[in-house]
Amino acid sequence: MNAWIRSVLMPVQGTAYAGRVDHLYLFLIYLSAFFFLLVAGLTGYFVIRYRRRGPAERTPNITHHHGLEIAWTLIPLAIVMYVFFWGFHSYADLTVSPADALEIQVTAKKWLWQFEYPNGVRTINELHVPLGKPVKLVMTSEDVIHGFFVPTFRIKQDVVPNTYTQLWFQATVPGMHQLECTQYCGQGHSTMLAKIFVDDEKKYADWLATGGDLGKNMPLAQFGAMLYDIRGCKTCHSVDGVRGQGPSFKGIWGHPVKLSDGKSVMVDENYVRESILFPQAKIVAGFEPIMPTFQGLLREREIQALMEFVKAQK
Amino acid sequence: MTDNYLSSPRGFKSWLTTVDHKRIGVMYLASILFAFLLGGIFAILIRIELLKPGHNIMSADTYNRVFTLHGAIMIFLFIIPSIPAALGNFVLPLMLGAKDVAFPRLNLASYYIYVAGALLAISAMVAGGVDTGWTFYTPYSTTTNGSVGLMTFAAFVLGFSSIFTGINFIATVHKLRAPGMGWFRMPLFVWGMYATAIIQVLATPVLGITLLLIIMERVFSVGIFNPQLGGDPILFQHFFWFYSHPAVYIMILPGMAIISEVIPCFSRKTIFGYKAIAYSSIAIAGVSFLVWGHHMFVSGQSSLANVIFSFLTFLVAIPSGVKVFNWIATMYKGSISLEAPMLYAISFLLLFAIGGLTGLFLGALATDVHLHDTYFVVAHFHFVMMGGTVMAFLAGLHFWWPKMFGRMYSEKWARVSAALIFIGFNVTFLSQFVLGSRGMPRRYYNYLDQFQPLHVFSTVGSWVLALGFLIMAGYLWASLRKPMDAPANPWGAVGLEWQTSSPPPEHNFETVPTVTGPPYDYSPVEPEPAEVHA
Amino acid sequence: MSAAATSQGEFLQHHFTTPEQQADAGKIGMWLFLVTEILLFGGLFVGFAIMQSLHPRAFLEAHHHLDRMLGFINTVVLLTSSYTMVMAVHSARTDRRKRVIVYLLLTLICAGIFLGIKCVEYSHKFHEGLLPGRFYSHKGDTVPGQFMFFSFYFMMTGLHGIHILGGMAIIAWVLRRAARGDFSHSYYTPVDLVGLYWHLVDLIWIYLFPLLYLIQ
Amino acid sequence: MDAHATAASSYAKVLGALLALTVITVLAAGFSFGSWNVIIALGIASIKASLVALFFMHLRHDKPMSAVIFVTGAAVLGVFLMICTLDSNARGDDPVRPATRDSGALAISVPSSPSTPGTPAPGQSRLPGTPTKPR
Repeated sequence: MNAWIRSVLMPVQGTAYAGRVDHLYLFLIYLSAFFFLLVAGLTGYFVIRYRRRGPAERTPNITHHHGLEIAWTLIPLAIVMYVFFWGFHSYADLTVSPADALEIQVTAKKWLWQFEYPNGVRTINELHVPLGKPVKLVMTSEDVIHGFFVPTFRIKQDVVPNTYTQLWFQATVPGMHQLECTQYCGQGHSTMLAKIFVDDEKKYADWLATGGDLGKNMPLAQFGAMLYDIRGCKTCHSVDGVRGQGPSFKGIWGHPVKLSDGKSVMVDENYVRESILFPQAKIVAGFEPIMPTFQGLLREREIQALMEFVKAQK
Repeated sequence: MTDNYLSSPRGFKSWLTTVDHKRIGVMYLASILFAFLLGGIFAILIRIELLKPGHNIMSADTYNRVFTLHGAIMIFLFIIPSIPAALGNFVLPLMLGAKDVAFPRLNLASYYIYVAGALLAISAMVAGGVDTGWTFYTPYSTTTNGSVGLMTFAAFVLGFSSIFTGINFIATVHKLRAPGMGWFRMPLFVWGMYATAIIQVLATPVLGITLLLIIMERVFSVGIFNPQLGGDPILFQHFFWFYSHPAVYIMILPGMAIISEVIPCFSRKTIFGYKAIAYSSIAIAGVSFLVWGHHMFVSGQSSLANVIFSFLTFLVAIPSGVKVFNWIATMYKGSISLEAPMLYAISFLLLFAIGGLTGLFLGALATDVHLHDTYFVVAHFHFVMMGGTVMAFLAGLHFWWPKMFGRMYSEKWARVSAALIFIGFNVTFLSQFVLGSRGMPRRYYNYLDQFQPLHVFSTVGSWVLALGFLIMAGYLWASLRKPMDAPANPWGAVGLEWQTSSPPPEHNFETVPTVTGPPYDYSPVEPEPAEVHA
Repeated sequence: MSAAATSQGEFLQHHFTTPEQQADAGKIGMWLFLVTEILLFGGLFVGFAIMQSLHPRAFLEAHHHLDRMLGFINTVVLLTSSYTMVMAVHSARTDRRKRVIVYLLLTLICAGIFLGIKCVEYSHKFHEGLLPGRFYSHKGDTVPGQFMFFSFYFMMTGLHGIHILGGMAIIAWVLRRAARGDFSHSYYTPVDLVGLYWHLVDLIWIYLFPLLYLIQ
Repeated sequence: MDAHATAASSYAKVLGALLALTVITVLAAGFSFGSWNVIIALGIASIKASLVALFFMHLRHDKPMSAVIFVTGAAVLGVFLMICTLDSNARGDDPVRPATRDSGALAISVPSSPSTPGTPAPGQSRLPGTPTKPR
């Protein structure tokens, strides 16, 4: 029964902490069900039992009952205090991270997640963590407030500019977990998603050693397509000609494009490269200068791959 | 007999310059119903957009503007003034046996300020729209494009309208009760309005200054809420919720107040635990000022504040629970008749119970962290605001409609519409509890495929809801087209407002009533009126 | 006596039964309004307190640009105007109609002096580039972030100044009514309520002065 | 008449007290009492405010309702101030709270030049001074 309710209402339990949250959640489900049935049952019963039987019907003059009033003040009070302490007790776990936790820096910006590992490896919209090891996230934002939410871990924390907030978790289920932005942040809010990969010790170590070297054996254009997907380009740049926050990639390669200062420039290797690394340098007319820089976030081969990808969008 | 407040004095101008609380109430009613229609259209558009992931009928930018407008219109233009300014304005002086509210001109000013605020809000919609969400969180709201300044100014202006209504009601309750009407002889509706007015007066000014600070931040970059200039965006959330949490009680207390009138009337029985209900209204008003931080459990607020606010939040559950139990006890051994107002009151009981109980999930820290900013919250507050306040508003509207316009509506269609609204509401929003628990964040234009079936369910529910409201609009309009047929007291109710004719004369009572007994004294009620409309 | 009786009848609104009831209602309404004013300003005070605790050195440095002497004089002026206002109310209550007019005029003059000095202060600040927010252009600051003090300085004194202007308008209005001879011991609510408002404006300045001018 | 004279003279006395307190508060600000300065300044301000409220605004002789309204409003403001301060301070104690406090590292000089308040220029939107790592 419990397992069934949980499977219907809640996502997978990706951490031990999730189990504790679900425990309280289930208790509250039962508690709510009890009180709802009490309210609905009594209402329904009274409506039927005491339905009006004639226009002249009289009713007894019952004004109050101290015992009942006290009972339905104190009993709910005791119950909600119990719920408060339970909620507080489980929450306390979340606020204190273990001292040996692996610390990962998280930077949120419109509309992508950037992760930095202690050894300097940086990734975008993709977080790899070791299975069964505590991980501590130190988070900040570069523009507006974002929200870091992993449903399967039952954790959430707003990411605030100019402030560091933190979260920690210890994943117990290998595989992919979804990360979502929960603090409204504008046009790309609902696409500000990332994937968390929980890998076993060895796989994680391998991944970290290669610096998350994706697409090592992939052809450049195919690798570029993958980067376009996971590095957040597609949030603003479409490939089908639809206007997004940024210009579409469709058919731009090799053609001149008009800039906001009235000049125009040829879309070639140099321009695309400059746009990735110094996005404010040349803005296409009609668009806002809102693209974040990817300097230090993309390796040379990745930039080349993206160029190949743009080139392929005829 | 024909000489009533609707017909005398005559002329359009006499309406625009009236200081009669009944006419102002009616003008408010028309305005808020229009706002409700507008907000409702936006709601339907949102649900259609969410029918499947990705682009359906609008772009992400448009979607963000639409949900902002839905929230802002429903809250500032509809729910907050709905019961106090429209229904309350009409019946509160009648219930007290007064000729008018204490400051009739201030009352009219409040209405015109409301209209001005509404026009500003509409011009903000037209001039670029606002995409901040109704919460205006900084630094998003201070950096985004669009007419945020105009919209915040509109909300600032609307705040004054709300404050003036509150001041008026407090002074009226203190100074204009009929001879013999002591504090504990007042109808519970008046107690609820009084508690509401306290919150309106004490909380709204803080919203005013908060909105002004947003405007200042946008125009001058004053820095207080701007993290990049050394300000604190979380402080903004404190400012905002210091008003906006009590505002939740500005919305629900009047709803509870109506239920306290309707249930005794249609159970034909004295209210159970009068004092407990009266005091719980005041208790809610008091505690409502201490719990705002539960909107900020994951905001980066200190853990200490989280714990304090979680604790205080649970305390506010108690007076609400007390009221629900007292209403149910009122029905015990009653003589219950299920006319439209009572149907809505029972809808209120069931839906508000769900709304209140799901509040426990959100008050408890551990579960809130998971559920915060998801559809669970969306469902929760729709159960409280719509399942609670709007159902109560509809109960009150149907209860006092004959009094206001002197005409009965079609009871048959009213029941059909009540049933559709109840079913449609549950289909729309119960599914959202599941969506939220499973991790669907709110304010999402796009979503993961796994959530689609529940979104479809919810959207279909919204159509049923819309149908219910269309039917209501139809029969209420039809009732206005026919000659006056309502008796003074169609429901056999006992308040002073039922002792004058329907609709009441210009100065409410032919002779000033004197109160000699307790309220809700249903024991000697004559059954005469029940046949009149049967 | 007869004058009192007519003024009772003249100004009693139809929905009240006694003048006392009407006066009480007016007083409750006014106090409620004053509370909303306190909370409106209160938001700024809370913001000031939090920002000051985040940037104490910047606020301390910045406040040296204010002229303590002018602030002091303005405080004295405003306190005096409060006194003349309460005397106006008192005179109305005791049927001294001429004095009501004189005291109200004195109050208006004090308010004018206050605003005049405020203008002098403002023009100094404008001149030095001590402007709120992004318009702050003062050179040679040793501690960063001083602009925020001036953001608050202008918002708080500006909002207060607007209230002074509003107060002057309603004082002028009761002055006109006093000149018309509306008020007597049985009907002086408007003077009384305007007085309450004016004292609140004074009361807010009582806090603004040490907070802005006397930081240590 | 007597009552009149008493009232009028008491108003004058109150004004005298208010002016004296103003002088005292200015003088007190000339000395350094450490954190006591704020308390002294606000304490004197509160005494002055009480005098104005009690005598000029007649709270002392008025019906209690006015005082109840006034005190309630002040209390609500007090709660607001208290909790905001409490949270602001408690966040300051948090180990991961960065140095937004007043320190030389904080580069909040002048807000960005009079550009539109629109989007902060990304790419360089990261303010200097922000990326100080906790601990």
